[in-house]
Amino acid sequence: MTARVGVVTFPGSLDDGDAARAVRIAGAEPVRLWHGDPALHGVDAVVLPGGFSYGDYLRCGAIARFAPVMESIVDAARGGLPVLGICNGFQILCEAHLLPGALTRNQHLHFRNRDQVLRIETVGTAWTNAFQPGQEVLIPVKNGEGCYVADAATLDQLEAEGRVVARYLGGNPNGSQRDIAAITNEAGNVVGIMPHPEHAVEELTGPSLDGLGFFTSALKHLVGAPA
Amino acid sequence: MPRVVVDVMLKPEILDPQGQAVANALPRLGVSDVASVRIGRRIEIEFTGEPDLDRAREIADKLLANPVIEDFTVRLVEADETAGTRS
Amino acid sequence: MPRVVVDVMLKPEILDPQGQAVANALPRLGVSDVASVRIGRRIEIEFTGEPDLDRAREIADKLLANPVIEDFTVRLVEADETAGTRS
Amino acid sequence: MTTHPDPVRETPEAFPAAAPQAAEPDAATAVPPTAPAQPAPAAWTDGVDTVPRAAGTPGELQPYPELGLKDDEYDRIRQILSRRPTQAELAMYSIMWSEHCSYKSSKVHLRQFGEKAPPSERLLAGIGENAGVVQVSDELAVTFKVESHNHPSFVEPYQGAATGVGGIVRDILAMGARPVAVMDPLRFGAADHPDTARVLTGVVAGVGGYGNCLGLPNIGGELVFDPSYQGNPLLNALCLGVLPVNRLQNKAAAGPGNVVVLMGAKTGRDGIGGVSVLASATFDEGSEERRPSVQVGDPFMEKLLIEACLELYDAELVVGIQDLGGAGLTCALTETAAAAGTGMRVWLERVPLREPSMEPHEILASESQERMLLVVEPEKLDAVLKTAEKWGVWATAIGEVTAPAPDGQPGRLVITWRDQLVVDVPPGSLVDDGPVYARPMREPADLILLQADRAETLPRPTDPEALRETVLRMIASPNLADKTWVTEQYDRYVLGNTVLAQPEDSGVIRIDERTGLGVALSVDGNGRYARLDPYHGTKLALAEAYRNVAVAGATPIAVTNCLNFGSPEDPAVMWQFAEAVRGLADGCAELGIPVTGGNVSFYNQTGAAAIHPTPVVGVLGVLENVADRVPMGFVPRPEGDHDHLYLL
Ligand SMILES: Nc1ncnc2c1ncn2[C@@H]1O[C@H](COP(=O)(O)OP(=O)(O)O)[C@@H](O)[C@H]1O
Repeated sequence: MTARVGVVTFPGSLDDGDAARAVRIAGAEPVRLWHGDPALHGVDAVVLPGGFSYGDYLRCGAIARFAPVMESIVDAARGGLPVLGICNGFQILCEAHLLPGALTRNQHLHFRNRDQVLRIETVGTAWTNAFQPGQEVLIPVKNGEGCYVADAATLDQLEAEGRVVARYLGGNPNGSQRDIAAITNEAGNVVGIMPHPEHAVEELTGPSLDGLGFFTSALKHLVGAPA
Repeated sequence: MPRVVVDVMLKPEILDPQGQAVANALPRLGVSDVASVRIGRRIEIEFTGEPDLDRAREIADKLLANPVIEDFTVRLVEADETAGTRS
Repeated sequence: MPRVVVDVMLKPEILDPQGQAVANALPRLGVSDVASVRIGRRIEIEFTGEPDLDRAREIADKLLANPVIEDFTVRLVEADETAGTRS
Repeated sequence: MTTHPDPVRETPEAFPAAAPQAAEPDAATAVPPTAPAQPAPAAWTDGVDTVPRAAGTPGELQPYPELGLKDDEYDRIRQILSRRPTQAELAMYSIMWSEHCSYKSSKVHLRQFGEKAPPSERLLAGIGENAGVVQVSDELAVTFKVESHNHPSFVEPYQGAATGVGGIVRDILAMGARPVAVMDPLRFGAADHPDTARVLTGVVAGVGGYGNCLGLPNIGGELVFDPSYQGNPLLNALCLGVLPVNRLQNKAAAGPGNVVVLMGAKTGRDGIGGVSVLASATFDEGSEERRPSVQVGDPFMEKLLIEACLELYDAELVVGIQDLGGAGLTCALTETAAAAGTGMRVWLERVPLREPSMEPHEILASESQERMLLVVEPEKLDAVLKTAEKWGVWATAIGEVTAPAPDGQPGRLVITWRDQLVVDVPPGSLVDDGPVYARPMREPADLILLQADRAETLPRPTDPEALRETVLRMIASPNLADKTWVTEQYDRYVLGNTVLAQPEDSGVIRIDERTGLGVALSVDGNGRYARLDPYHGTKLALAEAYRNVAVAGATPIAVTNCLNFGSPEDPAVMWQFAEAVRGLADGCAELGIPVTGGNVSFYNQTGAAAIHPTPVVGVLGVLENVADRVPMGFVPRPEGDHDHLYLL
């Protein structure tokens, strides 16, 4: 059975097609989910893609959090559904309180797009189990509001519980606290990542194939998980 | 110490996509009695000495507001209206 | 018709790079007596009927401010403090 | 028609096959002299100037010179209408007959692009359409075009650049294509001038911001500093779109009885600019500050508009479509009707307004962004409105297509405002019958001197120290420096089909994932060369873009261009322009590829000083398989077999 991975389209989503492509290349079947439809159509995992949901003029992810599909996703995520939020998806997960902290304007105040080295800090999540601990990967980063902030206690807790999933190496592109590029929830099924693994899945169009690991991890996780 | 607050808003006839996006989202929160939302910037300036309204006005004009599309007002506020206090 | 104004500011302990950028630019304008600049959002809400502070507070809490990083205040203002009037 | 409200910009809308004989304005056909002017009445009964009223007050003074119309042009309008125009009609003629829309100074020259063009079987739509369309496989075609938004980008750099991108994207969308990439040739004043910091940062943020919100990868552009652009920077924006061949759209408002639908943002007082004199010259005092000349873009709305339009195309729900740009509703209504020879009946009060106090001429002249005009069969109207609702964009039926006259003459455009007749014109008179000028041309007086100062006479570095100095100076030149500060602010990855982007010689986009089919694009220009010799300078720009595409491994097949010049009323500028056009047309003929579209931007000057003549040329090439693209770096081979170097 091929896993079915939902990819949500909000009005203003941009990387939804790319996320669906990555899911396909990883060997799963992408299922397009619509923001206004609460049904999850029996998917085994969900990707919240990058872009500007609802324009994000107010605060990234603030409005998307109230989309009908999000209510279902929040419930399902609490029940263990693997959810990956990429860039805007990460912002939405924070706004929806599935992940702690917030993403704020890049410290240098510019949108920045570059190929970024990350270190995978934990392989104990549904989206990183295909990596080696400490593995360095090369993935595009592109955001204007990617600076991760949380209070010191939250940051300490994330570190202590091994919930920092990836860190920026070789230069922090947005000023994120403690160079955080990705975090996970306590259960390890929900991951938010600022860089774009879906843009590193094909030799022709990406700086590497390192992004595939995130998607194959989910498949591995699903096979291992009790049905 | 009182601060100077500069409120910068888009001129009324200029399209405000931010405010519009928020207004459009409200019905989903069950709010239906809002006629319009406009979003601007609020800037709090703290001076080292006495707050200086004229100086603040000059800063607003040169740096904080874009006179082509925005208007601003400058005023003194006591500490209790400023941020950090939550109503 | 009076409006409700929601002021949203970053919490004092959260770094405000935009405010800092403005503060850093001031000496170049010959301004040296500013201690700090903080930049937030000012949201003006017009209701179809009577302005409703409680409703505005609810909107602010759910949508306009992110409690993880921001504080807000809600207040009624008369038309003359709102945008469009230039001081 | 163009989507850019740049007052100094036009679109090659009509290069009529049988163009009227080029003539100086005063040589226009006999026109009855204007009746002696009488002052306008203090106040009109209800504030609206109607057609019956215009017929009854033939001598009323109208502010046509303030709207940029010459005496003879105004007389010509009166002749066409057999009365004076209403306020709304005057606004419409002043817009459509502006340099920007009518191409009155450039038309006679641009004709060469068609005349000298080699025959091309690939060309599905050419000059005169919103953008040229070239077929690249049995099923797929691509469309691309570059336009300017120079003046607004100086006044308000962020919004000017943002709406510049938004405008060209709608041109591409109107052809039936999904926009898939953008490029941005930029020119600024001296890098160390304080105002450059304002303009450059704003323009780059605007290009990036709008493009990023639409999800369009930026795959290249140019960044050039030169003092000649200090008071007049250039923001040119190129957009590439892809469409299935059978999804090609056109703008003709065909089929009497069909419904005219306005879709997208509400209409506000954006960029009304010169038309505001109509109000201020009459009764509406103190309204000046309500009239911004700056348009503010809403890229989120545009993203929704794109998705909604593509869904309409795929469901075959529209008969015709046109984007609204610099000339707003006026242009969209007249061009769609004129293209079909039909008439149109419009109820102007149905247009959704951002500001309820707007008057008919303001609604017709508004440059509000993110709007499209659709022509829809009545039985499909519901489906169209549903699609719009799904994507959260406004869509409103504002009128209907009417039949041509019984004698076969084109129909009329009839517009009412709350039951008052405010416009009754032949649409073709606005679109095709505008003035055409053969402006005087003269070689710039200083050209001989400039050309005499040849590169050969420059001192050469003669010892290692001087050579070192020279190299250091060149490395320090902003024009040769790394462009990363700019290009990092653009998303080049979105859509997942970017095969090459900055810093490569050309951008390469995969357009068919199954076959690997792709296109390469490069935009180039060199104002300094064009200043020295506009004919050869333009050919060089073409050759550079052609080479950039070729070295990426693609076969060049089509050309677009944006001609940025000073005032056409300056004979020296007009000469530069004519030479540049001749150079591009000749170059294209020699290389065997057609110009498929472009844009002219005149009046790029500060006072009497024009910018360097800056023709920007875009060349598009095809790669059967993007896997065969040639990047500019050397490829290390695992076998240790190294690349050979050749200098051609
Ligand atoms: N304004 C811009 N927007 C996007 N890309 C740009 C811009 N300016 C320059 N570039 C890109 O940067 C790279 C280097 O530019 P340039 O040095 O002008 O190249 P070349 O000299 O080879 O033409 C090219 O890939 C070009 O497309």
